[in-house]
Amino acid sequence: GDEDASGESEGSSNGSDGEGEETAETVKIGVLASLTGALEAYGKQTRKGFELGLDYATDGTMEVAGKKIEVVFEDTETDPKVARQKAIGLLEDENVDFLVGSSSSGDTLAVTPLAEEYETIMVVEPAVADSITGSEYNDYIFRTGRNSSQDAVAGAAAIADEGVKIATLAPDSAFGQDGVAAFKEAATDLGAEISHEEYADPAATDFTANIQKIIESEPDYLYVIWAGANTPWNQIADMKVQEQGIQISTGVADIATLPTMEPLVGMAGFTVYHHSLPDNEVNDWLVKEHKERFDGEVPDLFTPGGMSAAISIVEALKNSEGETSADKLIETMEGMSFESPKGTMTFRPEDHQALQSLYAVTLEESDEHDYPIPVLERVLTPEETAPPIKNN
Amino acid sequence: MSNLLELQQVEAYIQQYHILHDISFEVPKGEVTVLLGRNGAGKTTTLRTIMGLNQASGGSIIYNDKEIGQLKTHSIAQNGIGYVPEDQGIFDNLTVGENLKVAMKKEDEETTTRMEWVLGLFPDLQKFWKKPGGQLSGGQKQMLAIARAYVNENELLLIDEPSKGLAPIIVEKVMESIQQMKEQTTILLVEQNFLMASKIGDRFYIIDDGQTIHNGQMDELKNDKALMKKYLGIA
Amino acid sequence: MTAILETKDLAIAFGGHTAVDHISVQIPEKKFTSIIGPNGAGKTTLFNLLSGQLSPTNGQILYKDQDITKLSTTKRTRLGIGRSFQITNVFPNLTVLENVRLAVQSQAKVRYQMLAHFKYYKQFEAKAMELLERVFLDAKAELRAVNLAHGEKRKLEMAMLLALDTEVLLLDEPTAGMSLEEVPAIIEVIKKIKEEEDRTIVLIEHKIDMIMDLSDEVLVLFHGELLAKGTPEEIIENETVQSAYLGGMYDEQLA
Amino acid sequence: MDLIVSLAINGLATGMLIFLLAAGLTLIFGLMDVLNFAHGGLFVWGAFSGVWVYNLTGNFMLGIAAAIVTGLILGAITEFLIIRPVYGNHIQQILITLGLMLVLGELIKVVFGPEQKSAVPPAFLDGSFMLGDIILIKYRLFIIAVGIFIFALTTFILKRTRIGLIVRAGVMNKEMVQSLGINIQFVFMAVFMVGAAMAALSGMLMAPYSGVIYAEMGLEFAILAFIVVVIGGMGSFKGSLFAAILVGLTQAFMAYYVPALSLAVNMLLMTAVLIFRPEGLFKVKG
Amino acid sequence: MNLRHIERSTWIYIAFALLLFIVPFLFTGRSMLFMIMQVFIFGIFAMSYDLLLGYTGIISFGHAMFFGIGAYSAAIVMDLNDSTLLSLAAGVLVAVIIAAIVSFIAGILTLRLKSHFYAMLTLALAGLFLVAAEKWTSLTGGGEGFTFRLPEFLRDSGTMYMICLISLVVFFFGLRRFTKSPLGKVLVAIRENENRTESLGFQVLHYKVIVSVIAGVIASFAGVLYVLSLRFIDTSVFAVDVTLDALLMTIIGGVGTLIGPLIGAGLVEFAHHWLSDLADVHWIFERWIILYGIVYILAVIFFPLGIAGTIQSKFSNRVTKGLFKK
Ligand SMILES: Nc1ncnc2c1ncn2[C@@H]1O[C@H](COP(=O)(O)OP(=O)(O)OP(=O)(O)O)[C@@H](O)[C@H]1O
Ligand SMILES: Nc1ncnc2c1ncn2[C@@H]1O[C@H](COP(=O)(O)OP(=O)(O)OP(=O)(O)O)[C@@H](O)[C@H]1O
Ligand SMILES: [Mg+2]
Ligand SMILES: [Mg+2]
Repeated sequence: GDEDASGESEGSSNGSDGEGEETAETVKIGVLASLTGALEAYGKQTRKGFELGLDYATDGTMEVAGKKIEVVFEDTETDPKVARQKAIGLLEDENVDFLVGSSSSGDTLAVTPLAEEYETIMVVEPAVADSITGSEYNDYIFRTGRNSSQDAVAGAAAIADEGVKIATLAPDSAFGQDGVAAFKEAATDLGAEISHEEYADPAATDFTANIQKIIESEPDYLYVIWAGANTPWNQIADMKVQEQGIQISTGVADIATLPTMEPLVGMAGFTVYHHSLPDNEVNDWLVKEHKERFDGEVPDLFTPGGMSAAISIVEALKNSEGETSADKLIETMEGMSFESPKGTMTFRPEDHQALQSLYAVTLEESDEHDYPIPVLERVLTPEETAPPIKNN
Repeated sequence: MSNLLELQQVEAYIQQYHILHDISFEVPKGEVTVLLGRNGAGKTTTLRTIMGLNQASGGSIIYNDKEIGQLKTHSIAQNGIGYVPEDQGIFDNLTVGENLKVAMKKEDEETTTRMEWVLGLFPDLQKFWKKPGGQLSGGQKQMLAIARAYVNENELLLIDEPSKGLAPIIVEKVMESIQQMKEQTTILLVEQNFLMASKIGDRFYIIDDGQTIHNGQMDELKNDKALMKKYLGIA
Repeated sequence: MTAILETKDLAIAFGGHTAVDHISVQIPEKKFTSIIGPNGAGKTTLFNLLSGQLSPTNGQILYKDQDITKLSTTKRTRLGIGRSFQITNVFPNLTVLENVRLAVQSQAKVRYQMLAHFKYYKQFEAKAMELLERVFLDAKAELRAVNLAHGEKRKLEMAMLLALDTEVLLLDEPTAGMSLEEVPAIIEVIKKIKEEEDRTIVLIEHKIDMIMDLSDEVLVLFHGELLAKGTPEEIIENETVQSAYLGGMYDEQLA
Repeated sequence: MDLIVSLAINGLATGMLIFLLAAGLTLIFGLMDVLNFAHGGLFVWGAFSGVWVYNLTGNFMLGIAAAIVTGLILGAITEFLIIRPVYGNHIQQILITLGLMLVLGELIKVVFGPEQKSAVPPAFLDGSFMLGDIILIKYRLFIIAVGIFIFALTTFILKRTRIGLIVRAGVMNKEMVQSLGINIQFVFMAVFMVGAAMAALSGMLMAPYSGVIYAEMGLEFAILAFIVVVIGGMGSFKGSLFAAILVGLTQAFMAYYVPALSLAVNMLLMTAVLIFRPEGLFKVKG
Repeated sequence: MNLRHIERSTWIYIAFALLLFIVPFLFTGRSMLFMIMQVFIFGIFAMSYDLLLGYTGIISFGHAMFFGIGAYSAAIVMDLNDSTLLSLAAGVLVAVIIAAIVSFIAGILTLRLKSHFYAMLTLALAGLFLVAAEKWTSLTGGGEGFTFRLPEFLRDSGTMYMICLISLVVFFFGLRRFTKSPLGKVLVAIRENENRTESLGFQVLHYKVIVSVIAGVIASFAGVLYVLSLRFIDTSVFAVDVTLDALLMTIIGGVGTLIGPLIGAGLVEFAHHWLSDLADVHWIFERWIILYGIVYILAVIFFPLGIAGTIQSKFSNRVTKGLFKK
């Protein structure tokens, strides 16, 4: 709590446009991420990326348009209740000018209404649910992370073609179903045919029955959308899916999951990021700095996302000349383009979703590691992966 | 010295309650010593304290010339003391046979013979060998509790109200069995059935309010109406 | 003489073992009936059937000519059949007073009242205290029941049964483990209930002197069957009873 | 026909895996009447320590040994510090073991790092072969074999030795067992250690099966094991085995024939059992 | 009613409640307010749980089911209709009715059986509700959940705070009266010895079903408050963790007391908050969950009866001790 105790408990809906004097020189950013719990690894990537991003965008000065930047990280514990509580704390007690976050869609959705209520810009990263910039959209939300539909479009672009038969396997959840729906749309647009949709219990340990059905539908490709603890890869290999002429395709996730994908070597898919893929200065800087600071480690799946979020904020402030009022910022950010480790990103004016490059890859054995790595086939341009607009 | 067990000014608490104040008595080898007293006098607590199920807070418990007050229950039992608790302590979900098997320390010939003897004593147990202990009738449970203490060769047996709930004819059998065993096994008995107590007891101690207040030979007590009236309330 | 409780061909088998074997008896109203028999004869099981803890495999139970075979324990208690348990069965973590008070409450038919505060029911407490005095347990009223000595628990059982104020009292070895001094006092209590309040009492006991002293009629169970029935004197002369149940000790006991 | 056989074999393997998980719980819950919510924690520790050794040495058997040793050690510590004060009190058991579960789950991240770890079957168990038209996955056959072995072993120990009796008696009446000259504390500790070792072993075997292990998997699988123990009738090994296989098979067949319901399989199965056979499939006698 | 007849503890509780009414004017932070609100909500939820566990001796592993029913009912009704007071009232009504029906059915199905069946059946049913929420995406938004709008006057967190506090006070005193009623005494008897209660002439099943329904409805109401305070819902309201939270709060505070669950709720929420804040103090506290787990372990060792229970037993021992010595 600060000194300006003016009974905000009643007047909270007026928002925080009457900030105290000290914010005249500082811009405060509150970052929400899962720093403990199941998504801990993701949350930490976001944090590293965000810190690096600020450094990069301010040339290490941590200042923009004459204002000092201050960052507060909060752990959402992947619990919507905690996320909301922490967000209120950031907005009320810390008087932040920007919110960033968070690692899970649920946490993020619990917070986005607050952004509207407090008239504070929130940069969503890396939560993927379409609804964040879709049905639950509000004007204060900008997303640097890609959404599920973008994944789907990229996934389709990597394999779909005239006359190709594709079966899908996805977890039996909103994430899986929406993902498949989006993929189906994109793939059929490219002339492919979806021969079978299979949904599996994400907590299951045995996928035999599901794989069996897929084999029976005799597709050319099996496209897998998977985000869950138990991976189906071993079983796909054991069931000799590839031997029966069915090619596997999927999104490649973070480095920790690569060893589990050993059985899929040779498959064609896409990825959001792998440090070896983008070819631009920002990424070079990121990889180099990251290695230096973190013991030779390379940036992972969500590190560039954190960085992009930071860069977009600094960029917006530059353009607004330090002005932090939401109206001004929204005006500035809609349609704004900025350079990220993944190339140029652009906040689409309609739904504030950042259009961005994704990468069509093949999974190949590598000499440096004892696990396979994605190798670039081609860059899927922001235009190509632009998802449908869904916020009306 | 021929005292197998000796308690000297034993005190005990249960939680914060001072239950035993001053318990002192001797159990001579080869005899049956009986503890008498009103409900709540502290008889059961005394036996539990000897077994180490309750810690004595003062005084000493000497068994075979060794202090056993500080030992854990299982080592006390391993020293050759058997116990028939007041509430029988039947393992409800184990069968009669299993109840007995748990108790058997060894499986040699001697134990087998003892077992046969015990089953001869209580044919009901043989009959319900496979029945869970919890389903026995009250008296059958009592038999099982006694039988369980009998299957091992013990030097000292602590028996808490064995006759409770038993048909007269069975009480008689129990008495006989105690007499038969007297040779190898010394017995400390708590008994409310005065007829039984007076028939098999050699010595008696009267406990009241956690103290041993009187003792003597059983024969004296049997013939001393005044004494009986005074301590036991029977004419 | 009218029968208040009656069994018709009542039987129950556990697995292969018939614990109560087609028994038909009549328990006369306002009389004192005792049941004796060797251990495992089926006495407690018969009580369990009468009070509804078990349901029979065969036969009927009539209470005041009404068939109660299918009624639950609760219903039977409410009709007027109360019992005490051979193995003590109290509320271990409640105080002695609370134990009895619950029984008083049930008898007073204050069962589903959930809005009034209990303190408006002071009379329950008073009644409970009075009953505890009757069984000489008033000094331990505030002790948790689990901490009672064995004999004291038996007294508590007695008080709870009295609190139910039922017409029929089924007593299962009420004095087992009670000290010599207190047995006569409890017997007095039982006698008083029967005489002053005109109750029907059924008693299971192994203490022959007590049976002789109290009973109007004695039933002998043997291997689940009704072996004999008669006045105490008749029963004690019965040779089968002597050899199968009493053994040699009874005459001394009576002496 | 081939399809049915193939589904059955895979369902069986899943079932065996679940049984291995539940076996330790049955032992601890069924015999000692301890509600051990930290079972999942022991499971995860087994998985991580086993996989760590396995990856380090490349020897799968060494990994298994490491998991078992970890289980024994953790079991001893847990029994001594956590369980001993709360025997006989379910409520306290829940609280204290849940506390331990949090500690164990989080300590994993301190020791092994927060990222998920991957594990592959050892070369000699990797891959699958065809028998006619049926695909047999080697690692699954291995799991089935281990499951049968553990079942036989525990059944033998409990049925043929006095240990089982002593433990069951000790749970019912600890004082009495001590009065019979048995050091029940020691016995309890030993049983708990074995139960923990079983949990750890199943964690280790689980790793190559699902391909990844992660710190949070404990609670999830512990609940599954718990369900199996209940469906099977508490404390019955035969029951647990049967229930586990039932769950495995139902999952496999439902996933194929009624995929819409496959998320709800376990819960439906449990509801059905509770309503129609409330004592569990195999009621422990008594 | 004569004021002198009111117990002293009642005055203490009333004083404390009044204090809580003033708190929002002392604290400026809305996040603190939000947290206290969560303590109230989970306090109500844990009290309803304790009604089962502490008073009647019924363990439930699926209490989250009722919480979730309340939360989803309110959220869905509010989402489908305009955000008015009327639709809120309708939401509460739906929440209460569904919870009552479900708890009644679960009750009659399993409560006639002994001990743990209720626990397992509620676990199973809660699991089924979770799956339903996951799969019925058109209504529930699936696993990702949805946000909704509140009636204007509720958007102010001060109002929301007052509503939670008033609910807490009402439920606390209501349940206190309930547990101290003749019926409440029978519940304790059932916990202690079920079959003896039966042979005293009480129909145990009736009591258990009554208490199951009351607990279910109150838990559902807590769920409504929860979702109103969050303005967002996802399937996590049905998760086992929610039940475990209630369980932990109840046990830590002290089973069989009403103040216990409240203390427990406060302790769990604040311990959680402070310990997780430690992470910012020093990296060594990054693994604060370990400390959090240790709190549970220590709680059992030092407060075996829970905090309220241990204090109470210290107090009552003094009394009986005095009596015992006459
Ligand atoms: N946990 C306890 N708390 C308080 N008092 C207790 C506790 N346990 C036992 N007592 C009291 O200790 C006294 C002695 O009990 P004990 O069981 O030794 O009596 P006893 O002589 O065996 O009586 P009985 O003949 O009825 O079996 C009794 O007054 C009993 O109420
Ligand atoms: N629930 C039960 N399940 C199986 N068998 C039982 C059950 N209850 C009693 N029995 C058996 O029925 C027979 C009669 O038991 P009951 O308890 O009626 O005997 P009792 O006449 O009361 O004996 P006691 O004088 O020893 O109390 C016994 O052999 C007993 O083992
Ligand atoms: Mg005694
Ligand atoms: Mg009997």
